[in-house]
Amino acid sequence: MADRNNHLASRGGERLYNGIIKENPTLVLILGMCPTLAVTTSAINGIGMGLSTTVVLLLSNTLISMLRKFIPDRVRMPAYIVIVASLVTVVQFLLEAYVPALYEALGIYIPLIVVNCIILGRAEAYASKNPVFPSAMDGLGMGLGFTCSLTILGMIRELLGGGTFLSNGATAVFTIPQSVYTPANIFILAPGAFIVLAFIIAIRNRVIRRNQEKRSRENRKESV
Amino acid sequence: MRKRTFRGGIHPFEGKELSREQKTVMLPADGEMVFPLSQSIGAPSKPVVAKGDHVLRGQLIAEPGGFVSSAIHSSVSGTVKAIEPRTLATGGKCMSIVIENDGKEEEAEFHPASPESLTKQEILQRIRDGGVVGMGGAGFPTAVKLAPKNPEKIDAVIVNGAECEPYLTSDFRRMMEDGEDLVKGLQVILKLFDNAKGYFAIEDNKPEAIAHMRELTRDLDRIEVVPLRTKYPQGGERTIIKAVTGRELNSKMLPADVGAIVDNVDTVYSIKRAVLDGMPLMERIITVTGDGVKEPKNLRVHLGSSYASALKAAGGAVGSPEKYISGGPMMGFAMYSLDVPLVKGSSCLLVFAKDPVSRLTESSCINCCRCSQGCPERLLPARLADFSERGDLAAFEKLHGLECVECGSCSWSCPAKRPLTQLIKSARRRLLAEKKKAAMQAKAQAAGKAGR
Amino acid sequence: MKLLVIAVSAALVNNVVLSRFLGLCPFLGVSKSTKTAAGMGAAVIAVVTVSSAICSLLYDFLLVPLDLVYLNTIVFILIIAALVQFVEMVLKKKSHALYESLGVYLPLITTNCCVLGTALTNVQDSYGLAESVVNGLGTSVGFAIAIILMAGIREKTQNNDVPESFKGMPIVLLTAGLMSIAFFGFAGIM
Amino acid sequence: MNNSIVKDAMRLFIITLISGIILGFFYDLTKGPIEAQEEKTRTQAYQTVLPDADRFEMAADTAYSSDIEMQMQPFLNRAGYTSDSISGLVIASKAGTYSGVALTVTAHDGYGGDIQFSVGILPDGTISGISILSISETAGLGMRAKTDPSFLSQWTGMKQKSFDLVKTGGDPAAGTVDAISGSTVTSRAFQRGINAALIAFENLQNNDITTAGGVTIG
Amino acid sequence: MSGIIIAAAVVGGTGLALGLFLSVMGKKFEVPVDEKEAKVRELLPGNNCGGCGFAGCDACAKAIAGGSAPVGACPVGGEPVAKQIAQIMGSSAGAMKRMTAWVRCGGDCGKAPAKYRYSGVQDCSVMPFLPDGGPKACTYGCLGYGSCVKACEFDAIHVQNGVAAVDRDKCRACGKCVAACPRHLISMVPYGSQYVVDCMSKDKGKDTMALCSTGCIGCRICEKNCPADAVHVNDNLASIDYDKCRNCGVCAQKCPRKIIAQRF
Amino acid sequence: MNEFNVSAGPHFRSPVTTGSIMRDVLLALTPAALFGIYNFGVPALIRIVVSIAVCVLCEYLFEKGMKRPVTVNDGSAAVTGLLLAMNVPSTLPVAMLIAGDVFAIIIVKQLFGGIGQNFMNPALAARCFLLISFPAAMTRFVYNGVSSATPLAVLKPGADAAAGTVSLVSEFLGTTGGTIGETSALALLIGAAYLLARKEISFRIPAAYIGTFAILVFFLAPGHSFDALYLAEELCGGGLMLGAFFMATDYVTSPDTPDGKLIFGAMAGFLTFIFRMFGGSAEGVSYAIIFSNLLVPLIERVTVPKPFGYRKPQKPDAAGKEA
Ligand SMILES: Cc1cc2nc3c(=O)[nH]c(=O)nc-3n(C[C@H](O)[C@H](O)[C@H](O)COP(=O)(O)O)c2cc1C
Ligand SMILES: Cc1cc2nc3c(=O)[nH]c(=O)nc-3n(C[C@H](O)[C@H](O)[C@H](O)COP(=O)(O)O)c2cc1C
Ligand SMILES: Cc1cc2nc3c(=O)[nH]c(=O)nc-3n(C[C@H](O)[C@H](O)[C@H](O)COP(=O)(O)O)c2cc1C
Ligand SMILES: Cc1cc2nc3c(=O)[nH]c(=O)nc-3n(C[C@H](O)[C@H](O)[C@H](O)CO)c2cc1C
Ligand code: SF4
Ligand code: SF4
Ligand code: SF4
Ligand code: SF4
Ligand code: FES
Repeated sequence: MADRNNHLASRGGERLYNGIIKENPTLVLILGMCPTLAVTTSAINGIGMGLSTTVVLLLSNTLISMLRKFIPDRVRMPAYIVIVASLVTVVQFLLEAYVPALYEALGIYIPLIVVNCIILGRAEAYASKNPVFPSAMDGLGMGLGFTCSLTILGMIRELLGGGTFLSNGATAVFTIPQSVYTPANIFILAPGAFIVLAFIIAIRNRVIRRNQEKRSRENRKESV
Repeated sequence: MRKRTFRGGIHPFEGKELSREQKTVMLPADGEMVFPLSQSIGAPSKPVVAKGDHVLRGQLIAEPGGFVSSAIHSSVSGTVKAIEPRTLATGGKCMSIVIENDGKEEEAEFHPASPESLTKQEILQRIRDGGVVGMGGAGFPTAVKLAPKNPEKIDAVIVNGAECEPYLTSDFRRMMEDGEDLVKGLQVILKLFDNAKGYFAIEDNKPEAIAHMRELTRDLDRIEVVPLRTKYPQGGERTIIKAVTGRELNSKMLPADVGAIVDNVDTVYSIKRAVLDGMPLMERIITVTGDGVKEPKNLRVHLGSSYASALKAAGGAVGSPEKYISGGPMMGFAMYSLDVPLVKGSSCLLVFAKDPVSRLTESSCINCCRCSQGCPERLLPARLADFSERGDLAAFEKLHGLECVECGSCSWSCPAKRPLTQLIKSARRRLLAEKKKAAMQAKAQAAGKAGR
Repeated sequence: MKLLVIAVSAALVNNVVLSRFLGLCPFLGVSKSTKTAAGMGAAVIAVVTVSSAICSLLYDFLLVPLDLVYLNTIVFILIIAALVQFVEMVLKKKSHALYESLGVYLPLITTNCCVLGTALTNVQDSYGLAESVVNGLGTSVGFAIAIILMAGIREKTQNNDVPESFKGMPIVLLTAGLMSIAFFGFAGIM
Repeated sequence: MNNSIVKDAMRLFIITLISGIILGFFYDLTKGPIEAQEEKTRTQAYQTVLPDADRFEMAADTAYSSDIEMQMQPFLNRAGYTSDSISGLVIASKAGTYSGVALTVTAHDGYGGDIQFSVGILPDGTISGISILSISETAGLGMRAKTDPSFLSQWTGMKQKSFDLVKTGGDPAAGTVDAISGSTVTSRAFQRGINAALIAFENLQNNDITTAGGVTIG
Repeated sequence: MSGIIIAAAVVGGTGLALGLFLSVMGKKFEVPVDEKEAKVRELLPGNNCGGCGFAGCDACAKAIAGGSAPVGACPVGGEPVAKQIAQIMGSSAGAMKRMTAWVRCGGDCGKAPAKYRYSGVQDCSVMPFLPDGGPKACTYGCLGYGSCVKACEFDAIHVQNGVAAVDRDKCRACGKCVAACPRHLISMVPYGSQYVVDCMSKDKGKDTMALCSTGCIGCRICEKNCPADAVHVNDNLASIDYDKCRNCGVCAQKCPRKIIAQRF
Repeated sequence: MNEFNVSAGPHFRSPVTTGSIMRDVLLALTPAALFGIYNFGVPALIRIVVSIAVCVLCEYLFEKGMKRPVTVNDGSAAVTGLLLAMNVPSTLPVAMLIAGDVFAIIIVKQLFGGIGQNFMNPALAARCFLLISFPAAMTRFVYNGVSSATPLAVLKPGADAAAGTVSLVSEFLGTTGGTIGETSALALLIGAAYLLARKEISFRIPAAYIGTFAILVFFLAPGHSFDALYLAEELCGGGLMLGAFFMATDYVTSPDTPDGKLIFGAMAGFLTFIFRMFGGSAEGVSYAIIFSNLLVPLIERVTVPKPFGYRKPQKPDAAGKEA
């Protein structure tokens, strides 16, 4: 029993690692680009979007995994879409009722979580074939990976384009004075989103390659 | 008067003044003479002598190996030393007849004829027997070229005196020194084409030659001298036809398709000699020039002599030159050895003391379009070279890469110093080889099917 | 006139991809060659225009009367998914040529934000049927323009000496960024 | 064969049915809070533009509550403000006495579409505050109208028949206000919208408008 | 409460209608699909994201099944999916022996000189059009400009000291380099083979000696000594028949030119 | 091995190099740059020097860092630097200008592979980057110590009449407000004439560009159709001359076919007309050119010239088949 729990836990951990680092949906799989680029004008927005998506992912993966035997193959796409769309709508209600500021900021991208490729992608690729717990962890991992990327992206764009750090629109953790740095608007506009994301992915590529080279160098040394 | 020309082209440094005033001198034959069996397009010639045979100057030593092929004659008297592969100026090896020159210059018997007495058939036969091939470049057997399917449709016989390659002066010298023979040669050709006019097409950087040829043809109404704008590659077959007749042709067509025949000056001279004097092709003019040569000269050489002997006759090299080129600087090929024979198509030995090309560094294409502006074929060399580099032969063909005449204008023009011509040439050759292979396979398949 | 303004605005001024950030996944993923890009563009034009019309009708004549506008997301996405699947099936069966050139892109479209996004903006901006269709058409033409231009540039730059870490997606994103700068020229056109 | 079709369809139906139920349930659940939220934002806006008032009411006459836009548009059009409309009127009172109005203005000539804001006007025509309800200008440009308070605060406390826009060196007390640099379009939308509100205010003053609570303008 | 019921009715109704509609239409417009393709398609995630560069999962499956895309084409499915697909795809190819590419030339810069200094396009593919087929004196040997290196997608072949050499462990035997080499120097040998004749020169022994200090001179010593009758000399060149070779190494010991040697 | 060098033909090359071309372009830009310095004083000089220096330095550092051949000697980075400086107001804070230079060289040019491989004009992309990033600073024009509207802002349809008036003569000479290098049509035309005479640029792009723009303005300018004076003012105003002769003609980012050049020029002219007449700002040249840059791959694809002697691919005639 303990063994089984251990196994489950390690599998869950592996799923988390997979989602956040190894197959980070934004940086590696290049999925769900629309919300990624659209809402990350500030770190707070990024976190909000990321967490909303995470909730949906977690629940949709769980539900779909639970229902995987029930859902007929031929209509599985519509079925998944219905489930995801319902979850999204519920999240939308909740945000509107309890976090209206975020609801305003995320705008049309909340309903668009439905078509976020990550969600349906994970549903098909993982949840529809795996038991509930790993599926949930997979959703959570992917969601957190998504959240991390969005937060970083939002932070950089906010800093470069608005001169603030973790601002919620009115107050910020700190603000660079205009006399020191004039924010370059472009970074909170569309071109800046593309450019900053390009650099983040490039840096990640570089780090990963460096690591791989180092590892293979070590391997070679060992084998000699 | 507006000079006739074509669109595109370039204006490279001419370098002709080095040798243009040098009267041709005879280079005496000495040592062993080498006669490669492939001196023209088409099948290799078949030797008719064997090792140890004694041969006379002007004696047939190899006969045509097929319809498109040519006869080869010894240019000296002596003994056949060997029939073995020898390196050519182009670098490859070729089966060759090696004759030890006995220095006696014993001549075979030649049979002169008067133009009136000959029929068309006899003229062509004499050209064929004389081993005449195109001496302006590709070396196409002249007798074949002069027997198109529709001789009555030919209305322009163009003597190519453009000599657009920089440094070369052999055609100029030929026109200045043997103008009368050239007129006679052209008249012989015109006998073959009843509806044709003859043209001497000469670039306007050779005004003396234009004036001289005008003088000689003043009273002949079937012959006209056409001055051309000086521009490389004005002397290319397609470009000269365009300049003289205004007609364009592509790589899939022959000049005869647009009613034209083009022959090099030296070829026309050889035709005269073969038809009227009964002398086969044994000699030609070659320019030995360049800043690496002590005394640039125009030499009348026995075919089969070596490039080394020609260089020696021009006073030898200055210091140790870096580059030796057979032909002009644009289309000639660099050599790695001078112990190679002069053949019917050899027009020039160009020696550069310094090789600027090897010091160039290539950089990225800046899309300046100088290459396409210079291209006489109106191609897009930059893109073609790109396809070549990527090995994308399909795209290469789609953008008309096969139309390239490998003239080198694009490489010359390129400010980024990209080796465009080399890339295009290699892709073109690869593509042609592939097509040939495919055609042969198709043929074999068809044959196999028929057999079954 | 108003329709023209809507169309131009949707296609160029507020280009779906480059300034409204919708439909990015196919824009980045299926723009390797102009041929596939053109196919994708055409497929999106067809689906977005038709689904705009259907969703607009449904909204005005079903959801609004029943006071169920909050169900728009789920209803729209169901309609779109079914529409796409249906069109695909029909094409596959009836016209193989058309399926090869258009149909293969259809499955990609369900999860293309640009379709649902357009349907939702149509109701958000309270467009009627005609306006919705025109907006859908403009939006999708804008998508097609963007993806075809992107594919052209990608084909041209595919052999560039891009730094190793920027190979692949980063350089595509940079291209998109520069394209989006260029589209700013249309900003403010009325 | 047909059986399986029906089975598939039935299962899909069950899923959608349950979804529908859940959605309806959550809608009911959150309807209250959402409305409360909306109400709260609205009163907050009124509160910011009319800080002294303690009560906000609609006019009793529907012509001045739900149909206010139709009522006011002719006046605005006559004055040349065709791209603005007055889409809401709230009458404020303090301790039962009339203490100003809050007008909701929709400016249709913003850079990124409609801009909605409410303008608080004291009974003597002084502008007591402006608060943005919805805006979709370009971040960093037109959006500075919202993020940079110094722009809208130019109007607060000013009493003028109308305001003009200048690039720099404006003096609100003399009826000129500075535009946001680089965002003339947005600035003009606000300036014209506020002028429109002042025109509407003038016209309201001439009518006897009363709220259910008995507060009367004028 | 009635709100909930209406909502449920509308959504459920839509779902029911669409479900029936799609199921019926699916039957009506059914088209047969390629079995392998269907199996591959089954394994793909199916979210049609286009991340693979194809127009959706169907197109990707088609490409994989048709062999024009690698089994790992789908970035979403990642490794696990790739493995499963490989099983499907490999069911026919599984029995094959592992091969590796091998460059049959040992004439590196120190052993086989050049006949001239060359400048121009640095690629083997243009060499056939240069004087005597390129600067290397031996007209059979490796030119060292690395057309094969450019062709290899797996970074498995590199030019070292003027001659290309394959990294056996990286090579996937795709054959791209074989096709790229204008001198036809690269051939496929069994992964386990230890002895290879590193020469392709058909020149006579005397000529080869003049051009290269290691090339095969066709002396037949290996042929005579091979206990398995695996080495034969044809056209002045020794070649090993790998079906017969037992990796005993006698030929390598005896070769006077050391052109047969233990390479692994 | 002997001492001979071997290479494929041709065995000599034209003396023109990338560097010599870029030097010609720099020379051709000199009159307008000098006039800009005369017009706007030391601040303009500082910006020109800084911009060139930063561009060259960026190129050098990047190429060193990436272990690539250093190409600063070819002068293309200097051209970019000079053109960018000429495209900003003399009041632009130097730090912003530097940001623009870095953007131009690193992001637009080097990340795409360096010279010859960028698909968008680096100087113009950087100018648009600055326009979007720092709209206020990029549109603050000071002339003779007073902040003033550019001629184009005055000419823009719907502009306030109070903004001022335009004098064609001062526009032509360049004694007006504007960016450092754009004001003097005369100085730009002198440089353009030099480039055309040296055959460094082809007339096609500028002719198609200016021609299309002029025709559209003459016939369709809102409120000013058939107004020759207005047309002349529009032609001399803003960056049109600078753009048409020096920036739309950038080899790298314009089509490589003769017909393509015409289409490209016409497209840029059309877009300039649209942006100037109906757009959000008075100027439109920069956006018009970089948008046209996006179209280049498609234009190049459809305008491949017919080769010499081209015949429609029919059944090849009998003679052709043999050959
Ligand atoms: C296979 C082949 C067949 C040819 N047949 C004829 C021909 O029948 N008539 C003719 O006038 N030229 C013929 N030519 C000659 C070419 O058109 C051309 O004159 C020759 O290649 C020399 O060209 P160049 O010296 O410009 O390179 C033929 C060439 C080739 C390669
Ligand atoms: C680019 C190019 C340039 C040429 N220049 C000359 C030239 O200057 N003079 C010449 O006689 N032939 C020149 N030729 C060869 C001619 O095309 C043509 O083959 C020749 O004039 C035919 O005569 P022939 O068969 O007597 O050699 C050139 C060929 C090419 C492809
Ligand atoms: C991408 C972009 C977004 C813009 N957004 C706004 C905006 O939100 N509000 C605005 O007034 N001007 C905006 N502008 C600027 C206008 O186009 C126009 O240049 C400006 O309003 C003129 O004002 P100025 O005279 O203060 O420079 C934007 C410009 C661009 C390029
Ligand atoms: C005629 C000509 C025009 C040029 N125009 C520009 C230009 O507008 N902007 C620029 O950054 N570089 C320009 N350059 C320099 C260079 O070509 C440019 O930086 C390339 O885009 C770099 O790859 C020009 C060069 C030439 C020869
Ligand atoms: S070598 Fe070929 S491509 Fe180059 S200019 Fe000559 S014909 Fe044109
Ligand atoms: S001449 Fe050279 S740089 Fe110019 S376009 Fe051609 S290849 Fe490119
Ligand atoms: S190209 Fe293929 S066969 Fe050749 S080395 Fe690389 S992986 Fe092996
Ligand atoms: S093996 Fe062939 S392709 Fe590879 S470097 Fe040698 S010659 Fe070139
Ligand atoms: S998230 Fe918008 S298309 Fe994928």
